[in-house]
Amino acid sequence: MKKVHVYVTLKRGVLDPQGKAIQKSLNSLGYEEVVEARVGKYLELQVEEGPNLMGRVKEMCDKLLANPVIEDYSFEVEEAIHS
Amino acid sequence: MKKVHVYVTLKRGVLDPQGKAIQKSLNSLGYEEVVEARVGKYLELQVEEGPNLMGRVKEMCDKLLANPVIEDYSFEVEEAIHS
Amino acid sequence: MKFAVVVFPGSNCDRDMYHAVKDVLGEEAELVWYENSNLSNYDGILLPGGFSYGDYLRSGAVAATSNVMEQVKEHASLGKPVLGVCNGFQVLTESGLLPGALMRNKNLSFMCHQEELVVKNNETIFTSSYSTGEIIRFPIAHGEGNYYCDEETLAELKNNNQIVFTYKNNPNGSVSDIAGIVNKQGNVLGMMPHPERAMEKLLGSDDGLKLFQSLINKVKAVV
Amino acid sequence: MLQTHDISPEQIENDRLYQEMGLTDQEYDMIKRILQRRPNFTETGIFSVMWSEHCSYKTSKPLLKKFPTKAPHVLQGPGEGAGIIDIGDNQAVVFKIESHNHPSAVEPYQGAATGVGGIIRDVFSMGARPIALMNSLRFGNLTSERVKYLFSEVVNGIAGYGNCVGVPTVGGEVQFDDSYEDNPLVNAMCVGLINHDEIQKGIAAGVGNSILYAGAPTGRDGIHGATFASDDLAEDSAKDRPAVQVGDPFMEKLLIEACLEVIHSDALVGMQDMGAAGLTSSASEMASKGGTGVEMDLDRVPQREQNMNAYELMLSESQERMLLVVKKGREQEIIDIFNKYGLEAVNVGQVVEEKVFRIKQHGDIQAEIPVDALAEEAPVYHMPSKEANYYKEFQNIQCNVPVVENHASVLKELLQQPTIASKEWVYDQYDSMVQTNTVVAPGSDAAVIRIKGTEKALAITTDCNSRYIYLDPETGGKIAVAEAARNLICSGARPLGLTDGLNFGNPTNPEVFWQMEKSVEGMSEACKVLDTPVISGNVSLYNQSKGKAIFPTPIVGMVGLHESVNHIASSYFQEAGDLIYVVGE
Ligand SMILES: Nc1ncnc2c1ncn2[C@@H]1O[C@H](COP(=O)(O)OP(=O)(O)O)[C@@H](O)[C@H]1O
Repeated sequence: MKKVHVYVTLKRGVLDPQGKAIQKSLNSLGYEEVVEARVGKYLELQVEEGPNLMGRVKEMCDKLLANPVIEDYSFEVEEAIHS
Repeated sequence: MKKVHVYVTLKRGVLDPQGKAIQKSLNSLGYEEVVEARVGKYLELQVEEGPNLMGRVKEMCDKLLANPVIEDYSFEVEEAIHS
Repeated sequence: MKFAVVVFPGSNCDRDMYHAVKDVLGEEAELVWYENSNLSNYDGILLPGGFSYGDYLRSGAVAATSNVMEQVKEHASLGKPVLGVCNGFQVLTESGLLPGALMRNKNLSFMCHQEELVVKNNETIFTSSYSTGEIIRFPIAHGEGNYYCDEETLAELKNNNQIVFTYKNNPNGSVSDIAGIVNKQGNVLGMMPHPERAMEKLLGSDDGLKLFQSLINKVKAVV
Repeated sequence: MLQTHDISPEQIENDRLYQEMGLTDQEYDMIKRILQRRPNFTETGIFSVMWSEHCSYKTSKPLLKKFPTKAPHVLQGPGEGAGIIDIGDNQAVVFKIESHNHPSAVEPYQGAATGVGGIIRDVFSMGARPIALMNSLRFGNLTSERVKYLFSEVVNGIAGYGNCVGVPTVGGEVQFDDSYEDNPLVNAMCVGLINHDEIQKGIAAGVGNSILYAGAPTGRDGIHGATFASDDLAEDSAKDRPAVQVGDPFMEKLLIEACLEVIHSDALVGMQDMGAAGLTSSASEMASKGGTGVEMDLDRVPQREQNMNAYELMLSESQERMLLVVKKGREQEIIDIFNKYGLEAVNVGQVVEEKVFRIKQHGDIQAEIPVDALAEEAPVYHMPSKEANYYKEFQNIQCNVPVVENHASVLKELLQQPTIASKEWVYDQYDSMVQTNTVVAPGSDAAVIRIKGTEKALAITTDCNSRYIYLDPETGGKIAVAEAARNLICSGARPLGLTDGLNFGNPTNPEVFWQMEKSVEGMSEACKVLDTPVISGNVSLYNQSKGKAIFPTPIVGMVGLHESVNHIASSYFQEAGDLIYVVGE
């Protein structure tokens, strides 16, 4: 069993009102040092081992997990702690 | 300037309907090897350097970025590429 | 004219769409469950609003990967009409039948009320009964209706006259006030506002009648 | 996992562990007498939830008896998932209100969302299609950050759930007062439409019939009984056992469609949702109503987490679950319908003749309790009642009529009060139009929903001015009912009946109990005069904020009938030149 971490973020240039709202809230809570916040998705997948893991995860991202019109993604594979 | 990555995940045991739906849909796309998916939030903060960065980010998580009743969080600090 | 209203798990405006074409307009219509469906015998396909698959991950994303969408693409490629409303629009962009993407409303809230729209293009099979520039009132009800596309795509939409409806007072932050677009061929329309909720004066507006009537007249003229 | 098996019945008695589950010494003794032995850990938990106020109404029952509940047009009064009123042409309207106050104070989004989910299940478990939602909300003043957060997240949660399941939220009310500072009120009401011949009841009839579990698997959600302070009782620390349930509106939407398809099968005998106290209350109540017993095997219950023990499975409040009784041999027909919607449905037990509630796991009997002891024979308390001191004081206050000098500025000040100001920010976030029946959307005195295929429409309102009730519970109670009726009449409808959401402080405080008693008497009186019987309701007690009880808040949710859609009136000025009349005293 492998654990895969997938990070999906909005493309640079795409407005992120949610990030903006979070930045403002942090500022008004007194965390003035936060000059930007961007919000994305974080997915943890438990994947059974098999051939071409990396390639298949990439496919999953392209087909479903990220929308290429507005999003970028990256991922990393980790040995699951309990296998 | 520092870049901080914050990961907010649902606590173990908390129902994750989104994760379940994503797992099912990956399975039905032919990625049967995915046995679990859990969805969380990923935030990228640009933070001006100052004293006690780690402590302050932890506070931001406790106060705003995560709801301790159902969520856990972790974060890491990186040198921003363009500072 | 015979419509298929495709029902995904979580669709919730399916019966409203059915009511609009069947009960209000008296056309033939069927609710078609997304699995094991055969869409080849219908004149028009309606993708209703709602929350297919709970809108988990991204609105419309999971529905866009389902098998029935292959048939919708096939139907569209034959030049037959496809209308996606709200979640249906999101399914159309996610599946690549229409360009762009629908993002969270700029105020981050779901919003539901009547909006005024401008008919930008009355030369489509969906809008021939309106006049260009006509102001109509449709309800909106969405949390992710903020239409986004890059500059290049926008220029293309404009050049090809693909922008069909715009908002008079842009409620959600959409690029160029876009409320609805067609594909290049003009037979696939996606829009966030709900024409099927604007079919009876009793409920506040019947400006949606002309949209379906345009379509029905067109199809009947061909048959 | 809780190591409950290590806790012996002797230990429960000697260490009075039952108290931590909310049972008194007397109640524990009653249980011993009923079982003629000491209850084990699971059984103690089962009794504690069934004898809680939430399930047994042990302190409010004597008061609820005062409500008029019968009328020729009432098809189903209090007692089932929701009440039912005839509206002619073989149609009926089903409705109920429910509170989710305490969960919303902890996790406002999920608390409010699951409140909406629960009340919708109460309605479709009767066989009705949910056609409208309302909500009644109370918060502290909008000056504190915490209150603003609670307010916006509660509204978000209601929107998140209601919009996704596709039931329009057509109205409600919001008021702000310090007495709700730490204890917001979140009451949700659902209205459904049904044909007479489709009415289902939560009943386990027919010895040998199967018990089907349908919907979401069970997790360790909302197991309140397990709040042991002592660490050695738990393997995992408490933080891993979320007391808050998370809702899945997508699953609920599928459940609605599946259950409304299932009711057309004559293989179905009874159906009930698993609400508070989940599997325990649904199964035992169905058996009690059926005059039967049930036997369930927990090994067959779908489980979301590993190593769940009987106590956890029986007390879990996981959402989006239903329990069905199905004719023996015809289970597969029903299972197939759920499967079509991608839902799990599993045979978990059967109806037995012996009136027993028998729970097995891993081949052992984990609980064996006479069914009626759980549902019908729960203790009932007549609490002492004492006229509140403040009431006497207020009676002696001199009336003071304020002198208004600048009417315009006073009006503006009033309109700035959050309680009076426009609630558009709230209701714009709700899909109030899905199902295309909403004739009068939020923003008017009552919402109006037409009934497709007929000339009829339904008007719905929720009302309660808790300040009036605080000042004079009896008169205030009358006013609450009368206001609701007026709101319906203004829209052109004839009031049919109501559901009530009784939200009060700690009933062991005689002054609080007096507030309950008097307001129920006032409401009952008004119900009789107006011929609007109470057909369902909900009780939420122990609502305290900063050690003080909230204002007594018995919310009235009333439904009325328009015989013709041509007789619907909205509360706006329509056209310049129209005349304005003031009617009444
Ligand atoms: N929580 C809510 N959910 C939906 N609609 C609401 C809510 N609160 C208020 N509204 C709507 O806002 C309008 C005004 O509410 P309110 O100020 O309570 O009016 P009134 O005092 O006339 O009862 C009503 O139409 C009501 O249905």
